[in-house]
Amino acid sequence: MAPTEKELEAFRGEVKAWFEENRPPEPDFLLPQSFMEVGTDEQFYFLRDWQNKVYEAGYLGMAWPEAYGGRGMDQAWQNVVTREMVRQQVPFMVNTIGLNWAGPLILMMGSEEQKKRYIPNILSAEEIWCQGFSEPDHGSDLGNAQLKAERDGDEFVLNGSKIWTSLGRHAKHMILLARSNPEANSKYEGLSFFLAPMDVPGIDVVPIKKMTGEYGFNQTFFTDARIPASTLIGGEGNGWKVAMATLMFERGASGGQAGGHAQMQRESSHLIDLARRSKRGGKPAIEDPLVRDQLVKFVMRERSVRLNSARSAHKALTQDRPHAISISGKYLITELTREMNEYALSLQGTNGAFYVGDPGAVDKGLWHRAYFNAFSATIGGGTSQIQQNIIGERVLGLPKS
Amino acid sequence: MAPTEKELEAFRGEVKAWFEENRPPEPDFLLPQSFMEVGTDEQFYFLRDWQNKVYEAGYLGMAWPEAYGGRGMDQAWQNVVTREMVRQQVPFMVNTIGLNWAGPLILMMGSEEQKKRYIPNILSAEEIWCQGFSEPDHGSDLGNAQLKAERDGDEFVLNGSKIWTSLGRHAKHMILLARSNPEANSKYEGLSFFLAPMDVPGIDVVPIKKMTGEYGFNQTFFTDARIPASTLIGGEGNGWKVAMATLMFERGASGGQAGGHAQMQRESSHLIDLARRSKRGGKPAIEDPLVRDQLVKFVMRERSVRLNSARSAHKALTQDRPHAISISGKYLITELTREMNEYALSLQGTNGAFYVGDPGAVDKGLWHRAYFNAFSATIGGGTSQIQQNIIGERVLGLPKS
Amino acid sequence: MSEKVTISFSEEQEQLLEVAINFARDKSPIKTVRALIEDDLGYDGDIWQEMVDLGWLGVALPEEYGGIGLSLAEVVTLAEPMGRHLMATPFYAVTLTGQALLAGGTEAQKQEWLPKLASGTLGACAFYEPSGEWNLGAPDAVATRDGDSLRLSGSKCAVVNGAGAEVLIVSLLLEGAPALVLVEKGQIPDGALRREVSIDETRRTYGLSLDGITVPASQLLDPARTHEALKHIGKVGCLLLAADMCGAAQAALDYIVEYLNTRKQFDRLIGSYQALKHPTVDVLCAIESARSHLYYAAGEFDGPQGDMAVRMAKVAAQGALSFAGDRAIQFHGGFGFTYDCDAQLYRRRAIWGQSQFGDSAYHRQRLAAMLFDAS
Amino acid sequence: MSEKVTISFSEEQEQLLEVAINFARDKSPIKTVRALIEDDLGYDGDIWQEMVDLGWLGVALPEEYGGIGLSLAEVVTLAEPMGRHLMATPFYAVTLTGQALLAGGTEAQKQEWLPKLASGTLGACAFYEPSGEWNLGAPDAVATRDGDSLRLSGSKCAVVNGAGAEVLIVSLLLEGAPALVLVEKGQIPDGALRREVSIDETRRTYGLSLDGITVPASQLLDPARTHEALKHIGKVGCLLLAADMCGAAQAALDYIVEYLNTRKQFDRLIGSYQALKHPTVDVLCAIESARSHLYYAAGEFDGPQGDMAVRMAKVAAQGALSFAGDRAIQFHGGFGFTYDCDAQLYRRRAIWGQSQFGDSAYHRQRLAAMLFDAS
Repeated sequence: MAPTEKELEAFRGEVKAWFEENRPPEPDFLLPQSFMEVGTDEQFYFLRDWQNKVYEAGYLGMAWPEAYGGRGMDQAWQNVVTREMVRQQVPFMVNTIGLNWAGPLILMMGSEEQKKRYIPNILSAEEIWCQGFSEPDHGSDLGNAQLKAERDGDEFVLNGSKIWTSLGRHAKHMILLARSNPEANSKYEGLSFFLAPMDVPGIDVVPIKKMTGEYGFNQTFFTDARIPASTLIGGEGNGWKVAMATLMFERGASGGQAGGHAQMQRESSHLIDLARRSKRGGKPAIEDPLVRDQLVKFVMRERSVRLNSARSAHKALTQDRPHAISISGKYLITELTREMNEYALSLQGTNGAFYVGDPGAVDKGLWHRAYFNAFSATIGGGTSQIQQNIIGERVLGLPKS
Repeated sequence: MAPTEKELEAFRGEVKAWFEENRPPEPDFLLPQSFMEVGTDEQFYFLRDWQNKVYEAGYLGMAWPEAYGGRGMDQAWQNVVTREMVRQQVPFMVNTIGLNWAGPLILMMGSEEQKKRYIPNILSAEEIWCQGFSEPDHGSDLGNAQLKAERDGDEFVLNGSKIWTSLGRHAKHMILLARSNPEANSKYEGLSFFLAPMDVPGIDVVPIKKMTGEYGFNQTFFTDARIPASTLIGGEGNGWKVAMATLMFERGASGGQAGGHAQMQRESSHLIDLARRSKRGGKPAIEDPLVRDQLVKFVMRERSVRLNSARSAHKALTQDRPHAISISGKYLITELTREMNEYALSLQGTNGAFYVGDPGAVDKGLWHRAYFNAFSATIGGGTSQIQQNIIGERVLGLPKS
Repeated sequence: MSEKVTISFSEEQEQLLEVAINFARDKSPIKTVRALIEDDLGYDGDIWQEMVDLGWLGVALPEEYGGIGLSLAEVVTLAEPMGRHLMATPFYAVTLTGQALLAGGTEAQKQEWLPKLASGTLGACAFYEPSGEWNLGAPDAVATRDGDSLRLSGSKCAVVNGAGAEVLIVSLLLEGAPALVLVEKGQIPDGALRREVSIDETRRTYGLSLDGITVPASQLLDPARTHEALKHIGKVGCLLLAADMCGAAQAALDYIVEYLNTRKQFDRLIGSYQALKHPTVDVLCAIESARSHLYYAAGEFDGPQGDMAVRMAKVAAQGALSFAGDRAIQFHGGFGFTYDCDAQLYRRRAIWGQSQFGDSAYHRQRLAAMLFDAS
Repeated sequence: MSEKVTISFSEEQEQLLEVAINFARDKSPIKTVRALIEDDLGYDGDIWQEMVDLGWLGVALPEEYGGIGLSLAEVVTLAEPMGRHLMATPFYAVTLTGQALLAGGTEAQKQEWLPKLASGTLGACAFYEPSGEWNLGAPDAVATRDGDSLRLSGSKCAVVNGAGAEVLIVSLLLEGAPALVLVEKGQIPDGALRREVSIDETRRTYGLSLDGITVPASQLLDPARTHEALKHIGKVGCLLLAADMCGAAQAALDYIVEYLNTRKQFDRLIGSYQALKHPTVDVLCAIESARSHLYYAAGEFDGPQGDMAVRMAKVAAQGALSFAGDRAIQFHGGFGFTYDCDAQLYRRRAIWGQSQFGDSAYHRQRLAAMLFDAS
C-alpha cells in the first residue's frame, strides 16, 4: 500500500538522522565520484563496506521482494532514502551495476533460481557486478558484438574481449552480451546474454589508464573461458532484447532499481558555491554579471531535468510524445554535467593550472577530474551523438541516418 | 603596373570626395539592402540610375578590359573604390549578378562576341542580369536541375521553371543551367549553361512574397521558350563545370568581379551604434556587461573574416589547407550576419514588437527585415548545412555524408 | 534543488486542457490564422463568443465577481493550446486586464468590471511606452489632478486589442509615484488609438495618445495596491506568454518534423541528415524543458517559488520558440524564406513575445538576484 | 573596421616559420612528448641547446644585448609550430623573462642578463599567487627595504621552468606600489621551490616561497618603468600563449580528422556522419580565425591596435583549442577517454593556457572598454 505523505515525512526524519550519524568519516584519500572511477583497493573496500552497512540498516532494495533479500515495500520509501543520500552527499553505492541494471533485469526476466542466487548478494555488496557490453572495435555498435560464446554441452566457451569493464577486478559476475550464433539471419539474432562468473579460468582483467591519469576501467580478455549454460538469461539467441531491456534500466527509462545513489553529483549548487569562493578582480565571482547569467542558465537546465521527471507523472502533459522525457534524459544530464564542470575551471583564475595532487588545486582538483570524467557519460552507454539519433528516430519518427 | 600605396592614398581622397558629393539623396521609400530585395519599380530605377552614374564616373569595372567598357587598370584601384562605397554606405550596385558572377564568367570563358555583346551593358546597368539555377523541387541539389533545353537547329527550346530569380522582372538576361541531354551518362554531363535572353515569348516571371512581407524573388516559368544556340557558354554538356565556376565567383572564392559593393552591410559597428541608442534599465545598453560581452564576440568574428582575407595574401600562412579560407567564407559571414541582426532585436526592448511601417519601429524596422533577409544568404547558394559538408569534404578530406 | 519536486496538476486542469486542445485545433486551422491576418478586427467574433460561453474568461476570477474561481494554472491549460494553433482572440488581453483589476482595483471597480470581463466585455492594458523599457513601475506618462479629475498625458504603445476594449488599464505617474488608472472607451478621443504594425501579424496592437484624456479620480485604482498589482501583472504576463510560446513552439516543431519526413534532397529524406536531425532534437528538448517549467510555474504561481518559476518559464519558452522558429525557417530551405511558409509565423510570434514583459537576459538578471543574493 | 586590413608578414618570419615547422616536427614527435612527461626536467637539453645555437632565444632582443634584433612577430613563427608539436622546452619562460627585463630592467640589469638569456641561460617569471587573480599589478607578495637590501615575503605559484632558472623576475609590492625584482638562483633557499602538479603535464611549473629571500636593492627593476613593463609582459604572455594554442589546436584538428577518416562505426567511416563532420568544420573555422587574429597581432604588436589585437588573439586561440580538445575527446569515443589518446594532451594544454594571463571573459571585458568606451 502506498504510504501517506505524512508517513513519508516522518520516515524522512528517521533516515536523515541515521545518515547523519552513520556516514563514514572522510578518508585520507580522494574518493571517486562514481563506480566507474574506483581505481584502488582502498577506495573499493571503503565503498563496499559502506554499501553493506546501508543495506544492513534496511535502506537498500526496500521495494525488492522479501524472498530475495528486499523488504517488499512501496518504492516511495526507497525514494525517500535515495534522495536523502543525495542531499547529504554520503558516498555512493558501489555495486551500481548490480543494484541498477543487473538486479532489475534478473528480477524482470531471470529464473527463480537466478533470483535466489544473485539478488541478495547484490544488495549486500558481497558480490559485485560488472558489465560486458562494449568491445574495443565496436564502441557504440552494440549489435555488432563479436565476443564468441560457443555452446559445448551445458557450457559456453568464451573467446574475445570486452572493454570499459568498471570494477572488473572486483566483480564476481558480469552481465555479458556475446555472439552465440555467428550464422544467424541477422547480427541481432546471433546474440545471447549471460550472467557470467568472473572467477573461471581464462578471464584476464587489465586496467586501463584514463585521461584523468587514474584507473577505474579495464579491458577483460576471454580465452577459452568456460561458463555454465545456466547463466544464460532470456534464452539463447535473445541477447539483443535482453541488452535493450538492460539499457532501459541504464538510461533510467525503466524503473525497478534497488535505490541508493550511484554517483556523487556535481550539481549547480556546488558550482554556485565555487563562484562564491572564487575571486574576479578582487570581488567574488558570483558578483560578476556574466558569471551570474551563466549560472542561471545552468540552474535552469538542471531544474528542467528534474521538472521533466515531475511532469512525467501526468499523462495529460506528455500525451504528444510520451517517451520524449525518458529517452532524452541521459543526453541532457550528461552534457549539462560536462559543461558545468568545464565552466568551473574558468572560475578558478590562475589556479585552474593545478591538478589533483597539488596543494594549490581548487577543491583538490575535483573539478578538473569531474570534467574529464564527465566524458565517460557523454561517450559511454551510447555517445551524445548516438543519443541524438535515438531521440530523433524514436521520439520524432525521423528517418535513420 | 601595381600602384604604390601613396598613389592609392591620393586616389582614395578623390574617391571619397566624389561619393560624398554625388551620393543620391535618401529617397522617401525604404531602400532594399541587396539586389535580392528589390521589390518595387521605384526602388529598381533609383538603383539602376545610381549604378549608371558610378560607372560613368569611371568607378566600376576599372580592372576589366578597355575593349569591353572597362578601364584595364590594376584591381587595387577598384578595391579602393569598393571599400569607400562600403565605408560611406552609399546604395549598392544593383546589377549584382552581372557585375560579380555573369561578367567574370563571360570574361573567363565567353567568346569574343559574347564579351563584346554583354560586358559593357553589365557595367552601365543598361542590361540587368538574373540567375536561373535553383528549381522548385531541387533547392540545394543543383546537379539535379530538370529544366529542359532541347536543341532544335540553332535554337534551344526551354521548358520548366526556375525559382528565386531576383530581379527577374527587370532582367534582360539570365545565366541559366538547364538539362540539354536527359540521356547522358551522369546527371552532371547532361547539363548546359546559357546566357539566356529574358525577352523571348514563353517566359513568365511571377513574384514571390518573402517572409518579410515584401517581394524581390520570382519564379520564372518557361513554356516552349526559344533561345539562340549562340547563347551557350562553355559548350554543350559542360554546364556543370560552368556552374561550378560561377559558384566560385558567387562565393568570392574566385576574383575578377567588376567591383562596387553588392549589399548594404549590417556590420557590428551598426549594432554597437544601436546598443548606444538603446536603453536597458534607464542606462544605455552598451553599458550592460552582457551586451558588451556579446558585442565583443561579434566584433571578433567579423574581424576574423576580414583578417582571414588578409592572411590569404601570404602563402606561407595558408600552406596546410590553402582553400580553407575561401571555401568557408560564405558560411562564416552569412551565419554571423543572421545572428547579429537577430541579436539587434533583443536590444530594442518593448519596441522590438514593431515592424517596418510602424513609426515606433526602431530604425524603421530595418533590423527585423535584415534578420529575415539574412536567411536568404544562409539558405541560398547552398545552405549553411551544405556549406559545412563542402568544407568538411573539400578542405578536411572527410568522406561524403 | 535536491529536494523532491512535484508538479501539481488538477483535475480541472486536465479537463480544460483536453477541451482546449480540441477547441483550438478545430477553430484555428492555419488557413483561418492566415485569413485573420488580413482581417481588420483580427479575430472571429463567433469563436470569441463561444469561448465566452464556455466561461473561459472567468476561469481565474473569483466567483463573487462572476468568475469560476479557479486559478491561473487552469488558464495556462487554455493558453497553451491557443498558442499552439496561433489562435487570435482577445483572450490574452482580457485575462490580463482582469488580473490587473483583481490585483489593483478598488472594490467598486472590481464589482463593476470583473463580471463584465468574465462575460466577454473587452479590456486592454496600456503599459508600454516609446522608451522601450520593461520596468512597469517607471512610466513616463503622467496624470495630473484637476479637482476631482485626472488629466492624462503621454503616449502608450503595444496596447493589445486596444481598439475594441471597453476598458483600459493605464500605468502612469501621479504625483511622482506609479499609479494605475482605468480609462473607459468613451473617454478616449477619436484618433487617439492608432493601429500599429506589429511584428506578429496575428496580433492587433495599438498606440494610444493620452493627451486630452480626462477621467474622474474615482477611476484611479487602489493606490495602496499599485506596487503589488504591478508585480502581479508582470507575473501574469510572463505566465501567459510562456504558455502561448510553449504552444507555438510545439507547432513549429511539428512543422519541422513534417517537412523533414517528407522532403527529399539528393534522393534522401532530409530528416536522415544529422545536420537537420540533431538540431531538431535540440528543439524538442528545449520544448520539453519549457513545458516542464511552464506547468511547474502554473502550479506554483502563488507559492514561495512562484516568481522564480514564472520567470524561468518565460525564459525557457522564449528560448524554445525563438530557436524552433529560426530553425524552422532555415530547414525549409528556399520555401522557408517565403511568406507562404508557416515558419515565419512562429518566428514572428517569438519576437513579439520577447518584446513583452522582459526578455531572457532581463529575467536571468532578476533570477540571479533571487538565486544568489538571498540572505 | 571597414578600412582595409593587412597582415604584415616579413621575409624573416617566413624563413623562421619554415625552419621552425621542420624543427618542431622532427624533434618533438608525440612519443618524445609523452616520454618527457615522465622526465623530471621535462625537456631535452640537447634540443634546447640546438635552439639556443639557432639564436632563437635572442630573436626579439636588440643586437646591443646580444640578440638578433628582430621582433616578437618572428617569435610567433617559432612558438606556433612548437605548440603544434607540444614541444616542451624553456622557450616560453626564457622569452618572457627576456621581455620582462627588456621592458622593465635597468640598463645594468639588461647588460648583465639579456646576453645570457639570448645565449641559453634559463630565466623564469614569478607573477601569480594563490589569490588566483590575473591582475599583475596587484600582488600580495611584499618587499621591505632593509638598508641596501630588500627582504621578500609571500608566495608565488605557476613559475614556469622555475627550478632551473638562473634568474627570476618577481612581482611584489614595495612601499605599497607594484614593483619587479630580479632574484638570482643562488639567493633562493633550498626547498623554497616546489614542483607543482600542473594540469598540463608537458610543463614544469613551481611554487616559490619568498619568505627568507633577501636581495640587494640594486636588483629592483627600474621603478619608473614598472607600469609599462607589466603591460608589456601581459601582452607578450598573451601573444606567446596565443601562438602556442593556435599551434596545438591545429594538431588537435589533424588528430580528429585522422580518426574520422579511419574509424568505422555501423560499417561507415565516422567522418561521414554530419554529427561529427560539422562540429569538426566548426573547429577548423575557429582555428582559421584564430590564426588570422594571431598573425595580425604579431605584426601589429607595437602598433596602435596592438593591445587589442593581442587580446583578441589570445581569446580566439583559447577558444579554438578548448573546443578542438573537447571535441577530440568526445569524437574518439571510448578511446578518447583513455590516457593513451592524445586528445587529453590538447585539452589539458588549453586549460593551462586559460589559466595564464587572463581567460576569454577577462579579455573581452577589457576589449569592450577599448572598443566601446574610447572617447
